[in-house]
Amino acid sequence: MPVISYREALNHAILEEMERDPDVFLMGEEVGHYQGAYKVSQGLLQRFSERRVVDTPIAEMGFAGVGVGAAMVGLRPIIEFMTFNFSLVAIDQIVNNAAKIYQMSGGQFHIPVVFRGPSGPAVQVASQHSQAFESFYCHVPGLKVVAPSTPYDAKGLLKAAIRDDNPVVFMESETLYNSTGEVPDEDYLIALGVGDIKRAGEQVTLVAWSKMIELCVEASEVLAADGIEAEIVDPRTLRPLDTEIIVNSVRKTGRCVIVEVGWPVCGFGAEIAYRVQRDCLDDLDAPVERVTSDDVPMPYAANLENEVLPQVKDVVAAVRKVLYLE
Amino acid sequence: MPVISYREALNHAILEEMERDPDVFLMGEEVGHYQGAYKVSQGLLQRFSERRVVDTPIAEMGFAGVGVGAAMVGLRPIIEFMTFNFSLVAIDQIVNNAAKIYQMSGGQFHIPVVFRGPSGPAVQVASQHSQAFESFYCHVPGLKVVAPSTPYDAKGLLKAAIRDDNPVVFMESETLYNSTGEVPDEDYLIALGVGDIKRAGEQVTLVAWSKMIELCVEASEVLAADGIEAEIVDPRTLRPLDTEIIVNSVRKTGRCVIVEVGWPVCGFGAEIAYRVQRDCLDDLDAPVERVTSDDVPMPYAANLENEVLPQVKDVVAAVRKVLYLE
Amino acid sequence: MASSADVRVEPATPPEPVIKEELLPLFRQMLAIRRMEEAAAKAYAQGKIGGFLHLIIGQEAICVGAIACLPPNDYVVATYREHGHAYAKGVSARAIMAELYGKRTGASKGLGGSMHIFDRETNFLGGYAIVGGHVPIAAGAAFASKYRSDKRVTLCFFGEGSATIGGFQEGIALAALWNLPVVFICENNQYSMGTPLYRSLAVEDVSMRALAHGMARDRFDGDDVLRVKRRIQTAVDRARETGEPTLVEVRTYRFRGHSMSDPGLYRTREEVVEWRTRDPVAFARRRLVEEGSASEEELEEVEASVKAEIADAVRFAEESAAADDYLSYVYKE
Amino acid sequence: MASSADVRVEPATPPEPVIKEELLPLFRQMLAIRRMEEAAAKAYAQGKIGGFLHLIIGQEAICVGAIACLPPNDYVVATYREHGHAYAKGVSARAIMAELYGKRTGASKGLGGSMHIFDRETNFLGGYAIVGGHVPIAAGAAFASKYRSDKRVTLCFFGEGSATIGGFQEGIALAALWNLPVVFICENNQYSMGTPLYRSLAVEDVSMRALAHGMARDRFDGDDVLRVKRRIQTAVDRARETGEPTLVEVRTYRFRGHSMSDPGLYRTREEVVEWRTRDPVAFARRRLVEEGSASEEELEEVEASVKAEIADAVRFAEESAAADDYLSYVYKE
Ligand SMILES: Cc1ncc(C[n+]2csc(CCOP(=O)(O)OP(=O)(O)O)c2C)c(N)n1
Ligand SMILES: Cc1ncc(C[n+]2csc(CCOP(=O)(O)OP(=O)(O)O)c2C)c(N)n1
Ligand SMILES: [Mg+2]
Ligand SMILES: [Mg+2]
Repeated sequence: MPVISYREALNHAILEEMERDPDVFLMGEEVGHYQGAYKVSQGLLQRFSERRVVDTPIAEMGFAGVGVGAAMVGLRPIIEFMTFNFSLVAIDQIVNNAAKIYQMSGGQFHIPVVFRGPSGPAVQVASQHSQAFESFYCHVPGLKVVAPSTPYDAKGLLKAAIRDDNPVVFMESETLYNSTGEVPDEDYLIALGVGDIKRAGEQVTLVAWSKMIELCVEASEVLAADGIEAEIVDPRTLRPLDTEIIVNSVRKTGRCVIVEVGWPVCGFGAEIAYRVQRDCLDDLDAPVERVTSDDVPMPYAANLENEVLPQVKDVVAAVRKVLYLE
Repeated sequence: MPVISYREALNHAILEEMERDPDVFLMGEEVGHYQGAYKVSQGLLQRFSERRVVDTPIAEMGFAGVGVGAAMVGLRPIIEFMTFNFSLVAIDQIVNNAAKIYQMSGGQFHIPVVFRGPSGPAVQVASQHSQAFESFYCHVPGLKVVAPSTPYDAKGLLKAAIRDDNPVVFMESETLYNSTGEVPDEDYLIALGVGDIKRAGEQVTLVAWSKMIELCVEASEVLAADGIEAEIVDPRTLRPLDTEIIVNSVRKTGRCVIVEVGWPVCGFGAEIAYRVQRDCLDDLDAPVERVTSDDVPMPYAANLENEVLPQVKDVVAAVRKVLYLE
Repeated sequence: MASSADVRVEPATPPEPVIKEELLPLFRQMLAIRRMEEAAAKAYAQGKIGGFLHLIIGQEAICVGAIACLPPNDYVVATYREHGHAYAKGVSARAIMAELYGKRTGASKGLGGSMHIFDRETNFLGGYAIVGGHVPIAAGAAFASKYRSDKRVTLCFFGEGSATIGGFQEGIALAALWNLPVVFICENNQYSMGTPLYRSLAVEDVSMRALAHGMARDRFDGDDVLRVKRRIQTAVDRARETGEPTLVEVRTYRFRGHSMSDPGLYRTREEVVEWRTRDPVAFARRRLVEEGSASEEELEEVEASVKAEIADAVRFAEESAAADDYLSYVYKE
Repeated sequence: MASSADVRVEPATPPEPVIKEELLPLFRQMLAIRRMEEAAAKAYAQGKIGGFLHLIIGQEAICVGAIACLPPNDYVVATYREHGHAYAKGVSARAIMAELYGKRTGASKGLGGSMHIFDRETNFLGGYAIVGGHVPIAAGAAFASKYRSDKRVTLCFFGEGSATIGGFQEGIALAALWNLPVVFICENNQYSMGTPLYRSLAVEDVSMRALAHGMARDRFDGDDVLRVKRRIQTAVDRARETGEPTLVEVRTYRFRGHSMSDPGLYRTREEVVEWRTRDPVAFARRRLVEEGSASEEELEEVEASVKAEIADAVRFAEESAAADDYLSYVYKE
């Protein structure tokens, strides 16, 4: 199977869906002539022209709303946020319009729009550019939220998101764009709401998504060296959440550590922890642990950023804790 | 002690703090000449003039940012959102500026601003006006979040919030404005971050805040009739959260039901549930239960709104469940 | 601060000559909207309608005159004060009234209520309750028309109090930059809730918002439904033929409070009385008689048919079954 | 679309007569900023500075000329492209460079980095990285000045690509409505990242954004630091004396990419070369010699002292201890 980057996988997903369906278009800052701030839309302008690859001024609220309006009358917009940090100036359009129109119109108008872009901290881009808002969007009924960790998942999930008739918040990771993996050439979809076991193991369940899967894989190797086999569960879609795949794993291992790159309080991991204790209380041999970034705005200095972000050693420590190894 | 309404308690808190400190001012839509959309600022314009009670155009992002800028140079703004539904168009100012400036300036500029207004569903105001965003604001380091349930708490906490040197998101409840309670005339503060036991009980811990305390009190009476004594814990401040008062209660009762008016997924109750299982796993005789609104945008019709919102019977049922009574 | 030049409507144009065949149906629509909202106010007082109820009484000439310019497949996007716009676009009084009553037979199946009437059938893209938030949506519908070259036009209504917020400003900026076929219609009714123009606008001429974007603009009084129709028609034609948007400001007045819960203490009785002399419905009726040679009988017939239509709508709403399904429309399968 | 009238800078004013005592210190500041950013670029290439680094090289005359109009207690609010503004306001090259290096001795203790330099000492209210988000903050500082009648003025800098977003539009609207003593200075450097004016602005005259608000406006070229100073002084005086805000657009060009990671492929070499002939630093130097009767020796002395200052700043940054405390500044006790 061809090996391509996460960035290319996203690019191919958009390209294929735009070729498949003339109602699909891409809109955002620098997506066209600049080929994408992070080059995800490389070549698309040349392939589809300015009509379908639309460069916008800096007006997220405006063009996010344009996406909602266009979707209302039958188009299938892909709205790119240069990063999800900038989605906060547009969040009203996503929460109050995209997520609610289907319900408040009594089912007359559905909104097949995808809001996508990189989410989470990159490297030393400081407090206003280093945020992960999964839990904001997961809180809102009417939205679906996806956060792929591999090129294979990224392509199959983005294609499914574009074909979905509901608004989908598709959160990528800038720090994964260059990561590579096997991706088949042929057309395939990954159903939203279906998780995936990234590594099988018996002693502890690690739940993570997006960039944090890498961290868990590294940690699992360190743990394996000590004879501890961790199972890594990647929900891939955060809303709707594949609770079953998590619960089944925890029923087996009796221990659960949730790893997320964002802030601890009201992070999506809290929701997962709630569900795990709800459905597996009797199976739990230890409290559900969480590994998150520190509860602070992200500092700029590299050394401090490392202290704030979840590290392999933090995951290892959390696992040893739920195993009562210290 | 004089009995006044929740609305009057808030009004007195603002009045007293504005009299105490000339740097405190109130700004928002209809706060002045109209005397407040919900009359919380009744009489303040007459008392303090247009200089300190400032009516704004409809521009939440703009005037929320004006509050941050004024706070940066030493004033103590109270920014009123007519309702917190409208805070979504201003949330970038709260999350990216108010919450981060103290940190990103290396501690040079602190932001003593209060963002206040009613939160949560009122009656039949439909999907765009019936939302509770506690978990959005609780997610963000740098912010404090308060949600009082009684006139006494409302006054003491708002005065403390106004004197706090950090940005405070102060969430009131439109459906509590007319509720009454004893409030001393003299100046008093309630420290942010300190919870309160609203009812003592031995068999189950109910955690709730704001409007949901009323619901829990009603439910506790129904339960008492069956000989079930519930303890009602009101954190009052959601961030920083008084985890200890909750944990101590659950250690005693072994059972916990969290009641919130908002959506279930990633609601603040999930964070509480995570902490309870983390700190009391061995004390829990049943999984932590949550009572929330249904996971849908709020419908307009009265009968459907009632189905969606948490009801006394739902709380009673959840308690009976954690007591394995059916 | 606003210079005195800004606060006047320039130039005070004379009413359009009356063509009876044209004015009579517009009069009927305005009257139906008036009666429908009066009935809604009554039902609200009786507790049969809940939540917020924003009446457009006094402003009927704008939605009626403007939407009369549109063929059925053009789009309309409005605010929470949209009963009249929905009716003018073709939504039945029955569907509107049943929605206010929260009934299954309502336009939005009782899920939206007064502020969120939607109707796919008539391309009424809905009423929205976050100020400014619907303006980009209107630009989006117009974007789709340009994308498909389907020659449709979108009308977007909003109040003068909504002309400052980001959603509005970004929405019109994108429409101007991309040449989207949309007409932005500001119903300047002098107040944003309790806030008069001079406390919300540095320049009390909302149409000047167009200058920064090189957008066409127009500005006139909203008391004459025929004038509204003529002037909006020009903007609609511009949008359809050249794809260019227009920002139109129409000066008007709401006779009632902002919503049913607003006593409207911020206005003097004199002011209200003065504006009532410019009631667009009474004005149209008077002119039908004086200039349109319409007979009293004819007009009474119209009034009777309107009365019957609204009575039927109320009966329909009263008798319809309560809304029941709120779970099927969160996600589309 | 923009009419050709819009895309020209009217009228092309001649450079201001040179007063050596006035120009020399401005030249020195511009040169120091130029050298400081060149040093930063070098350190970035060596991996000693991380994250985003946005250089203002080519635009120095604007921050220097504008901020030269202010007494120390006036406020300045800027974007992520703010090294020059911070320096012009009085922040030392040492504190700026150490911040870029993420050191404890940096202006923001290494917590903010290139995009978030703050300095209470000099009333530099910071660099902000959410486009438009800082404009209401500037209005807020000006609101505080009006509230206290302290006669301070706030300068708010932003790029032409930031003139559409809601934060900007609401910020200037409130400043105009409330008469806040603030000067909004648009550094129109022709590009918003890779986007040229014609793809982001329907009318390529950002100063026209003022018309809707009855706000004073000005517009001119940014190559002559003395012109910038004179023209901004007028706006600053207006703000201080009448409390009225002004929207000023200054036409300029950034010689480097948007940030260090941008190769700038969207511009032709010819275009860049043409603009380099209008380099404000070289221009000032030339005129000091030709019209200011400054001697080569004098200027070389200035250049030497600048070189020493920046070398010292780099050494200071290199030798300073790494940032350490990130927990003490989340909440103020
Ligand atoms: C973002 C936002 N802020 C505040 C409100 C509350 N609100 C609803 S209508 C209204 C006044 C709008 O006035 P205007 O735009 O003139 O329209 P009108 O009601 O006069 O038709 C306000 C403040 C809202 N719905 N949305
Ligand atoms: C709300 C928001 N959207 C997008 C960005 C990403 N971004 C940073 S700078 C920039 C271009 C700004 O251009 P301009 O305003 O002209 O300023 P310049 O960089 O040219 O000085 C963009 C798109 C951002 N920081 N904030
Ligand atoms: Mg109005
Ligand atoms: Mg620029």
